[in-house]
Amino acid sequence: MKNFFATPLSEEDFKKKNFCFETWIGNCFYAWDCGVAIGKYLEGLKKGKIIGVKCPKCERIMVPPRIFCEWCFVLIEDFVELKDTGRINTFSISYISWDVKKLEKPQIPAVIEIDGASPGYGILHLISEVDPKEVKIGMRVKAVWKDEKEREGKITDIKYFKPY
Amino acid sequence: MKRRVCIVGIGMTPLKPLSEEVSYKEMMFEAAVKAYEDCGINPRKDVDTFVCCSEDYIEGTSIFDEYVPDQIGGALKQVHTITSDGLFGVCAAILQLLTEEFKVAVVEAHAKASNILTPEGVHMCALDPIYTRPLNVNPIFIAGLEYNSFLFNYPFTQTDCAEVVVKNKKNALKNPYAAYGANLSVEDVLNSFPVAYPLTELEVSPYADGACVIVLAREEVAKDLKKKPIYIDGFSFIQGSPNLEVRSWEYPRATEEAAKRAYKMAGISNPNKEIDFCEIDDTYSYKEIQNALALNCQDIIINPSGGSLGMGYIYEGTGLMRLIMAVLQLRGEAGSFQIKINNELPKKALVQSWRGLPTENSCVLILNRE
Amino acid sequence: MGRRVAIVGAGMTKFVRRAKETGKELAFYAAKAALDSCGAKLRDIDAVVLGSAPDTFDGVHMKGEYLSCGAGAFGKPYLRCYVGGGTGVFAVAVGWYYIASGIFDTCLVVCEEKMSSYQPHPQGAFLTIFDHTTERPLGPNLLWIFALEMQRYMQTYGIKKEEIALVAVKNKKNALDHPAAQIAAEITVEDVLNSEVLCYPVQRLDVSPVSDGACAIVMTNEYLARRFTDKPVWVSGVGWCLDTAYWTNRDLAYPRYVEEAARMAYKMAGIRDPRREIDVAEPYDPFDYKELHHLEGLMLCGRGEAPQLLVDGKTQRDGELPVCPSGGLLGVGNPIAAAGLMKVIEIFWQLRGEADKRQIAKKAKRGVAQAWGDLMQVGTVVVLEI
Amino acid sequence: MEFKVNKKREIKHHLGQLPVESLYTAGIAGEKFLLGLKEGKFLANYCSDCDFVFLPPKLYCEFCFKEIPDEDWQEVENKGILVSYTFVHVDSNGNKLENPIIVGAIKMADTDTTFIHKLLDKVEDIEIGMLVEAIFAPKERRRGSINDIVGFRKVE
Repeated sequence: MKNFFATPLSEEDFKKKNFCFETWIGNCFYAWDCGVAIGKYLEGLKKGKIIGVKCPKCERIMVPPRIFCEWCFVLIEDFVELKDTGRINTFSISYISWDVKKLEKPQIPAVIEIDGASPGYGILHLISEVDPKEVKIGMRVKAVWKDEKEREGKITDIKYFKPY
Repeated sequence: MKRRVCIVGIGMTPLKPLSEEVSYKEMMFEAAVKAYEDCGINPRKDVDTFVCCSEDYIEGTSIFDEYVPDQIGGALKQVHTITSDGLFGVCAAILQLLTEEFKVAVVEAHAKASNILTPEGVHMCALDPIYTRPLNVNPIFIAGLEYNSFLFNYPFTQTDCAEVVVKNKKNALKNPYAAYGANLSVEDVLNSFPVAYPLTELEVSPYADGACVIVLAREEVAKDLKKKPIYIDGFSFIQGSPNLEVRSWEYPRATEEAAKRAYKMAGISNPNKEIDFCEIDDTYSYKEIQNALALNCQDIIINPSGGSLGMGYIYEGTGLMRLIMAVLQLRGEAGSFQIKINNELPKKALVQSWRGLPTENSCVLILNRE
Repeated sequence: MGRRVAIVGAGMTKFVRRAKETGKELAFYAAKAALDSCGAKLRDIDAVVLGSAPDTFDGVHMKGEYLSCGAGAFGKPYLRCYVGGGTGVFAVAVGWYYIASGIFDTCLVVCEEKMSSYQPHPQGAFLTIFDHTTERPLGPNLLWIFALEMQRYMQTYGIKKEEIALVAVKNKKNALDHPAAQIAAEITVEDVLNSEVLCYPVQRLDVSPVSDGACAIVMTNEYLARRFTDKPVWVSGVGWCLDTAYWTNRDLAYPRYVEEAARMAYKMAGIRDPRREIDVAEPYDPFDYKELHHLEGLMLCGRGEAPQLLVDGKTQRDGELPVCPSGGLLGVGNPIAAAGLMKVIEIFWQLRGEADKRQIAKKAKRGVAQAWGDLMQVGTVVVLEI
Repeated sequence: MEFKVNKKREIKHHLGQLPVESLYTAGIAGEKFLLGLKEGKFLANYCSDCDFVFLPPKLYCEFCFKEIPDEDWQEVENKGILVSYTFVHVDSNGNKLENPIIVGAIKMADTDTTFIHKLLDKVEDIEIGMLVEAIFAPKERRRGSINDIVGFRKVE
């Protein structure tokens, strides 16, 4: 004889809070050290450049940068400047935000293979200035940068990529 | 244990209060490279399984195990996380090696404690959300209650506990991997800020950054590697209760149970005579005395490395750092802080760790040079 | 091959959207049900394994410690293992190494997840699975990565949305026969295609729900197994594999990490030709296309061929290779780690002929359960046989 | 190993948080207990197999996994012995406190557990072994929470 316990509460119950409960808002803040590789990457973004690295052994050119090749397990010291153009590897059209709120205007996240990096090496970013229906895998795109004065060394220094 | 497992490689970064020159990945990479060089293996070819020890809230990343494989040579290989102190991770690796499906295992643990801007806020989230957290008291109160109960029920004084701090910080002065070596007096300790009476500020292990990686192998593989293997004669890990109302306040009963089992496995009946030194948990001053009592090893050298009071507390890496320090001693590689027993290198060591507040658990390893 | 390891008992809670029980109480219900199912007492258990996914769901830091008493770990050796969504199946691998090591004779494996604690919506917890510096500032939603992977999969092999929707139809229907199911339903392909587009090509009915629940199993060595049951189910292979964290550097069209994990498990189980030697499969299906993707990774069909198996009805309960006879995550629910273990339990019940209305038509001797997790990165596989 | 790469950088950190907002149900046993507190009562329960009384009560005995039946719930007296205490001089954000928060571990009458709560007495009056009782919040302010108890005070 199998038993399957659990006492379901409805959305209504949760709204009315007709049960004993406690709430808590976590106070969890961090300042993550960027280190060598991501530090260089962010510095590059501030200057309007996308920086990658080249493995001395397999010669793969990778982005985002890292100081090790995960396949050869060797130290990487060779930072290379990549282009700010690329092609769409895959994309989506998102109608909800990260916390599941409806978006007025859909976002188009995509993996963009960066020109100058080895084939298949891409980064996550957004596509804009395009009708969502027109977006295709393989489409060529170019970074749209924030004004130099507004750039602060973050991934958002690239506003988005747009077809060109 | 009939089949034997050994520690064949160690790698670590010196502990520091800050480590802003490198990211956590780069810190892990440095420790991993050192460990693989130490035993002369290539992780891409020679390692069969990897265990990483980390907790999401400490990293500030959910499902943190995503971010561990690349920098330790584990990409597209057998990697998993044990959310516990590194010493528990070592137990997970030993169990895997004993199945005979694996020959070489790697265990990693690290901390970027300096990256947590709100360590208390993070720690609060570990308290029971219904019975304890709503009281909104800093979790250090649990240490205060334990300490006070210990002093009340056992023949030790606060001065005895302060002496632990003096000893460990002094030992740490000789240890190049330690971040918090100091020459203090008992009065300095007793007169420091009273965090949670009777516990004072200097009796709490200060946070540090650092990464530790160790390589374990089955005996038959270990023989062919670069360094003399250190054998694991016994191991045990025991969970107590997460509920404060059921917790044992005055005595670390999980340590006693873990020790009992590890001694049995290692065939040790009189630890004070048979073990040469130990590296044990000293997150708080009184913990070292409590744990030594429960381990029944009060008469031997305790924490020659300086413990976490002297070296720094690196969250899940703390126990793994204790183990690495013990391996250095057994190999005779401890240099400026090397201990000798009757002019000879120590032969047997005990390592023990605890996961910190509010948990009740313990892990014990018995190491043997022969 | 080392020592043989058996599963002798299993139990689970009902999967619900919001449970009144605490996480500990859910874990207890499942653990107790597993012990009762084979007449075991807690004192018969040597060691305990807990599987649970992100701490932010339950909202408790060091959640493994918090849940330990509900998993029956007091005074016992206890570890919490963690490989994201792959945890549920991986916990069985930890149970396997506990026992195959020869150190422990019996163990209890418990998986729990209480997602409803996270406010206002559990999906928000997934923001923080992305890289804090290079990705999180873009405000990613969990569905992004699935949508990106689904798009890549569809494009590479020319797969149609209609074919993928059939998975949701099959699994939600299968779940009608599962007494613990949260969102079992009789739906059509049109219902899926007409449901709200969340993150193109992912639509509402392509997605499994958020859930609270727990599952547990009892494992023993081969000598003790028959003390607890007449029908032990053997864990003949376990496998796991974690791919690189740089997910934007990988081709998402094929889950090579699942293949690596499967190869490890098959090798251990002595399986050479999985298509012929496996009778029933429970691949991980948090999204409908994932079932197909994982069937390919498990090498139960060629790359891009899984949709045809489905269209031909071969993966129905009366088909050649029944897939997700339980109803999967899409139908039974998805309390992350518990959902993975639910799949192992389903294979356990199927092999013992105890799946009641869900019992598959063919006589099954060997089955495989698989889970997946992290940033489309980890594969965990368990092969069971009777 | 040495890094030859230039470590001098202008960008050192990336700031962020783990946004976690949670709503925790008190659970099956917890709700019963907290509703008891709301009435000013301490409800405990008893595992007859382990001969152990839990306060707060549990759905199950964590030592033997017996599901504790309703008939083994009982009210216990609002009276207990202080088994340990501490004066906490830092708040939950790590800031120093001028007036410490006093926390006690209290063994309530006829229970085998230590109940954790704040103590309301003066620092100098507190000693291990003293008899204490819970002071409840005014009835209208109670909502079924551990904070329905304001704290514990020495019984004269």
